[in-house]
Amino acid sequence: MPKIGVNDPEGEAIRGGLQSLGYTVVERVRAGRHYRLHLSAPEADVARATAEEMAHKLLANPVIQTFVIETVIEAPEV
Amino acid sequence: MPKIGVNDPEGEAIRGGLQSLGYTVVERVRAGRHYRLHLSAPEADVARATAEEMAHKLLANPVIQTFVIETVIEAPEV
Amino acid sequence: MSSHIGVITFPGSNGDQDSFDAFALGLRAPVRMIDYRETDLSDYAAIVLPGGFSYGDHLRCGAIARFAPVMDALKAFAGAGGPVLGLCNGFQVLTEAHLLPGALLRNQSLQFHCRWIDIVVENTRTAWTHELAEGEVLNLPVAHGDGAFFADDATLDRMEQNGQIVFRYCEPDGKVTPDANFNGSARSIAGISNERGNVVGMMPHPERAADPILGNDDGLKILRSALEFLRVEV
Amino acid sequence: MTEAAAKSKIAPGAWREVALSDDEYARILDLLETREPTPVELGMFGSMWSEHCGYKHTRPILGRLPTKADWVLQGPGENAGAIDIGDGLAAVFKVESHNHPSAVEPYEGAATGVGGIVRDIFTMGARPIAILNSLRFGPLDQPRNVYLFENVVAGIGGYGNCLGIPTVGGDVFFDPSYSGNPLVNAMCIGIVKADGIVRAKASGVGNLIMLIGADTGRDGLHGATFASVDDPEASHRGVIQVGNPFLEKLLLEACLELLQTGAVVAMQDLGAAGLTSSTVEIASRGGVGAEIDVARVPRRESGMTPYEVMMSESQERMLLVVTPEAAAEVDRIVTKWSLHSAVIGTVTADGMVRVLDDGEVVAEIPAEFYTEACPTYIREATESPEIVAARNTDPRRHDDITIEQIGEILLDLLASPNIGSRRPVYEQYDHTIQTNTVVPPGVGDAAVLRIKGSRRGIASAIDCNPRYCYLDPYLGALHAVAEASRNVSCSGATPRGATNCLNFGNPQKPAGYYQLDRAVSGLADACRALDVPMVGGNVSLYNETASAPIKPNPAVGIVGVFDDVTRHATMQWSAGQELYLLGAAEPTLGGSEYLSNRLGEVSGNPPGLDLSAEARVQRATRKLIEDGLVATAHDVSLGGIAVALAKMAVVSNCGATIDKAGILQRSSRADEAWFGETASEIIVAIDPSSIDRLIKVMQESDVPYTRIGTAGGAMLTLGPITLDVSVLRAALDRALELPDITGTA
Ligand SMILES: Nc1ncnc2c1ncn2[C@@H]1O[C@H](COP(=O)(O)OP(=O)(O)O)[C@@H](O)[C@H]1O
Ligand SMILES: [Mg+2]
Repeated sequence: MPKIGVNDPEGEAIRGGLQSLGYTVVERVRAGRHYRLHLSAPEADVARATAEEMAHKLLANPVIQTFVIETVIEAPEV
Repeated sequence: MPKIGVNDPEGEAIRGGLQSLGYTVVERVRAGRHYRLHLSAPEADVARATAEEMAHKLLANPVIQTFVIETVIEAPEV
Repeated sequence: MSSHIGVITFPGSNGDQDSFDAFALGLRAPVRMIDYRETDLSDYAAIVLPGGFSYGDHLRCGAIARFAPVMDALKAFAGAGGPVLGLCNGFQVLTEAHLLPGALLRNQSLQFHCRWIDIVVENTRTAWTHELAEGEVLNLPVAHGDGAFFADDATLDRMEQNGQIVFRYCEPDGKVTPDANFNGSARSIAGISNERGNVVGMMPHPERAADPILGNDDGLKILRSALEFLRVEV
Repeated sequence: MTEAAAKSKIAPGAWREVALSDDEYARILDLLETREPTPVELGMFGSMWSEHCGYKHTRPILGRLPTKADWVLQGPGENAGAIDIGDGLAAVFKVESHNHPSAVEPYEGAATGVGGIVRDIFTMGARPIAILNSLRFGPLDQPRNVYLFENVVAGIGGYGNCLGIPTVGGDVFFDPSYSGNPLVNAMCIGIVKADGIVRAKASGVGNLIMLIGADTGRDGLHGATFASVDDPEASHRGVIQVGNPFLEKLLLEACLELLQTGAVVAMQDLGAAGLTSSTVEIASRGGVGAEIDVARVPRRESGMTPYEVMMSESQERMLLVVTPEAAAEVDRIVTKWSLHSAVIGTVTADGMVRVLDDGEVVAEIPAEFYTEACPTYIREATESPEIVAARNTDPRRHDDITIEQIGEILLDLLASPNIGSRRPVYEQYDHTIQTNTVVPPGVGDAAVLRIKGSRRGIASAIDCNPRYCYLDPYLGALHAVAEASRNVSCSGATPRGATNCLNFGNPQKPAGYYQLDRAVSGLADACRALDVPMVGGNVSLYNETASAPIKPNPAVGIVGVFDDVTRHATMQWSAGQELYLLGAAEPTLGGSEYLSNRLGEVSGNPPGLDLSAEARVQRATRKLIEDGLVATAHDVSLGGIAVALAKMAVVSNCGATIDKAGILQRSSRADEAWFGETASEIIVAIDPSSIDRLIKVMQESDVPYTRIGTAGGAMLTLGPITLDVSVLRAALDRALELPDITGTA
C-alpha cells in the first residue's frame, strides 16, 4: 500500500471510474500490491518472520510503501 | 490475483529476485493487486455486495483474474 | 584507474547500447559494457546505469536490480567519489539502492510518455553538470511510465538546501511551471544528485540527444561533463 | 506407433472441435489409408489446416502477388521477407494480426501480438529496429470500445517499450464495423547483414532439436484454430496468453548471440499452434523428418497431456536445430542470458513428424501431410447487393456547401477521430530508443530511421482505408498500396518492399470471398505498377460478429530506402516558402471522411486511381527531395486538401495563405474541391529561388503542378476564411481526448 501522503493516481483513477459507473458511495481508493508466497517452514511464526524480512529487503520500499503480512497454513502434500 | 494457469511473469521475477537473495525456501510467488476502498454502507453485507459488483464490473478482469473481498468495519466518524 | 566509462547491462536493460553509442560515437570516448554479474569496477573512470526495464520492472522499477551482484562494487565506487549516472531505469535503481534519496512513482497520468521535453539546470557543481551553465535549458527525450519523483517534504527541503536538485522540468524559456511538469514529479524534479555530487540520477535521456540528425545533441553536454570532471580530478 | 495410440478411437464429429470439416476429416482418412488419426494427430491437423497456418482460402489467390525483384533477398515462405538496402545490409519485415486475442483480452492480446511479430524478425537473424501498428476500433462513444482502444495501445507500448524497440509509426481508424471486432496488426522491421539471414529449414540428420525460452503452460490452446472461426469468445477454451516482454528481451539477445556462433543450423519461433507448427515447418521446409519427445519439454504446470504440450501457445519460446557438438556452446549462451534450454528431439531422414511421450509414439505423420496436403478452396464470389447499392448512391445528390462554411467544416473534421492527432497513441510508445529515429510519429508521412554507421536509412508507413475497401475492394486495395507507398515517397525514400495483413470476414460466404478475391487482385496490380514486391504477409479471416462482417482491411506496410538519409522530408514548411500541389486528380466525396463524419454516410465510388500517374508523382517527389530542392512533402488523403494543409500548418507551427482559385479549379463543387479525397496528389513547399528547378523536374516527369499558396504567419487563410493555427491545433488535439469515463470490460 502507498504510505499516507504518497500520491496514488491509480487509486484516484479507480475511484473516478467507479464514480462514473454510479458508485458514488466510494469515498476513497488506495491501490497497492498483493503477493502470495508459497514457502515451507517448520511453523507459521518462522514463515512470518521470513516474510517480514523479505518484505523489508525487497518486497516493499519503505520510502513509499507500508505492508501487512498474513499467513495461511497449508497441510504439507503427502 | 492471476487465475490459476495464467502465466504470471511478475510473480516469477519476484521469485527469481528472492532466490538470488538466498530465500530459496520460496517455491512460488503469485503477484496481484490489492485495492482498499472506503465506503459507507448501512451494514457490512451491503458493502460486500457492492464491492462484489464493482469487482465484477471494473476492478477485476475476469478473463485473467480472480478476486477475493474482505470487509473491515470502521466506526463512523463523528 | 583506467579511463574507460562503463555501462552496466542488467537483465532487461535496453538503453545500454544507446549510452554506449553516445560515448563512443558522440564523444569518441573509451567506453565498455559491464555485465551485471561483475564484481570489480576498479578499472572504470565513470559508471552509467542505463535505461530499460531491468528484471521486467517487476515489483518496482529497479527493485530487483538493486541486488544484482555488481551493486556492491557500484556502492564502493560511488563511495570513493567515482562519477555515477543513472538514466531513467538507472535512476530508479539508484533510488532503490539508496544511493540517491526518494523514489519514482507511476506518472500522474498513469501512462507511459515518450516526448521531447525541456529541463533547466539548477546545480552545476556535480560530476555530470559542471560543463553546463546554471539556468541553461536542455531539450531531451523522456520515455517512461514511472518517473514521478517523490520524497517527503522534509527530505525535499533538505535536498534543496544541499543543492541536490540538479534538473527541473520547465518551459522552453526555462520557467518551471505546473504544465511543464508532465509526469507529476514533486517540485518538478527531473534529476537529482547525492550530497557529494558524484552520483546523479535523471529521468530524461541525454544519451538519446547525442546527434543533431535526431533533433539535437544537448545530451552530450551532460556526458561530456564527466569526462571533463575526470580530467580535472586526475 | 504404439498399439494404444493407434487404437484410440476418434469420436464421431470430434474433428469439428478442432475446426475441421467433415470433408477435411475424410481427406485425412484417405491420407492415412489404414488407420484413424490419434487424438494428438487430429489436433495437429486441426491447427495446421487452419486458415492461420494453412492459408486454405488464400493460398490460391496469394499467388497473384508479385514477390520478386533484384533487391528481394527473401520473399514469402519464411518467417519474414527481406530486401537489400545497400552496404551489404538487409531489411527484414512483416506484419501480423492479433485480432481475436485482442478482442478477448486487449492488453495481453496486443502485447503478445507485438511479441509474435518481433520473434518472427529475430528468428531471421535480424535485430529488430522498429515496430509499426495498425489499429481498428468501433466508435469511442461506447465504453467497450474505449476499453479496447486504451488497453490495446497500452499493451503494444507495454511490450515494445520493454523490449527496447521503438514503435515509430502506425495507423488508427474508427468505424462501427469494428465494434466487438477490433483489428490489431503489428509490423516489425529488423536489420541484418545480407549474408547473415537465417532460414527455418532443418537439416543434418542426427542434429538436435532444442527448445529455449519460456516454460510451456496451457496458454492459448487452439489459438490458431480459434483465429479461424467466427465469434472467438464462444469457441475459446484455453487460458489467455500473458506476455512476458522481459523474457522476450533475453530471448532476443540470446538468439542473436547464438546466431553469431554459427552453431545454429535453423531457428523457428513458436507462434500460433506452438510446437506443432514449428516442428512441422522446420521439417517440411528442410525436406527432413523430426522426432520430438514432449516429456522433455519444460513445463510451467503439472499434469499437461501430450496434446496440450503440442498445442500450447505459450509465448517467448524458440526452437533451434543445432549440431550435437554445438549443444554445449548453445547451453552456455542461453545460460548467460538467464534462460534454459532443453534438447527435445532430433532431425531424422524419414520425413516424418514423430511425437513421443516419454518414448511412446503418440503421433507419426509425414510432415507434408500437414503442409502440402492441406486442402485449398476457391469459393463462390458474389458482391453484397447492399454494398453495390451504397456504391451506386451518388454523394453529389447532397447540396454543395458555400465557401463560408469551410472553416466550420474543417474544424469539425480535424476534431474527428479518424483525422485528429494520434499523439495520445504514439506518446505511449517509446519511439526514441535505439537512437535511430530521424522522423518520429506525427511529423512526417512516414517514419524515417537512420542506419547507424552508414549514410543510409529506411522509411516505413502502414496504411489502408477500410471505407474504400468496403465500397470497392479492388480499388480500395490499390489505394492501400498507393497510399503507403506515397507516404514513404513523401519522406524521400524509394519504396522497395511491401508486406500486408488481410483482415477480412468469413470467406465461406460469397460476399466475404468476393472482397478477399478482389482485394488481393488490387494489391497485386498496385504492387506491380509501383514496383514494390510483396515479400510477406499474414491473413486474418472470420472477422465477424454475430451481426456483421468488418469492413475489409488489407493493411499494407511498405519499407523504403534512402541512399542518403540526410535528404529526407517532413510535413514542416517554413515561412516564405511557396506551396505547390503536385499531381492533378479529381477529388470526390465518394467514401470520404467528409461524407461519413458530416452526413453519416458511406457511399459512392472511392477516388479513382491512375497507377501510372501515381508512380510518376511519387518518383518526381522523391527526385525533388533527393536533389535537396524540397524538404517538405505531404499527401492529400483523408479529409481532402483542406485537412492536409491544416495538418501541415499545425506541425509547422506556421500558417499559410492559400489561393482560392488554385483549389476551386479542382472541381465544380466547393465541398469536393476542399474536402473531396483523391490519390496521387502531394503538397510540397519550396524556397522561391528553387521554383524554376521544381518546374523543370515536373515537366521532365510529366507531372502536373499547381501553385496553391505561400507559407507564413500565424493564420491559415483558405480563400475568404482565416483560422488561427492554434485553433486548428486545438481541434486536432480534441479528437482522441477520451470522455472522462474509464472503459469497462
Ligand atoms: N497506432 C499508431 N502508432 C504509432 N504511430 C501512429 C499510430 N497511428 C498513427 N500514428 C502516427 O501518427 C501520425 C499521423 O497519422 P495519420 O493521421 O494516419 O497520418 P497521415 O494522414 O499523414 O497518414 C503518423 O506519423 C503516424 O505514423
Ligand atoms: Mg495514414
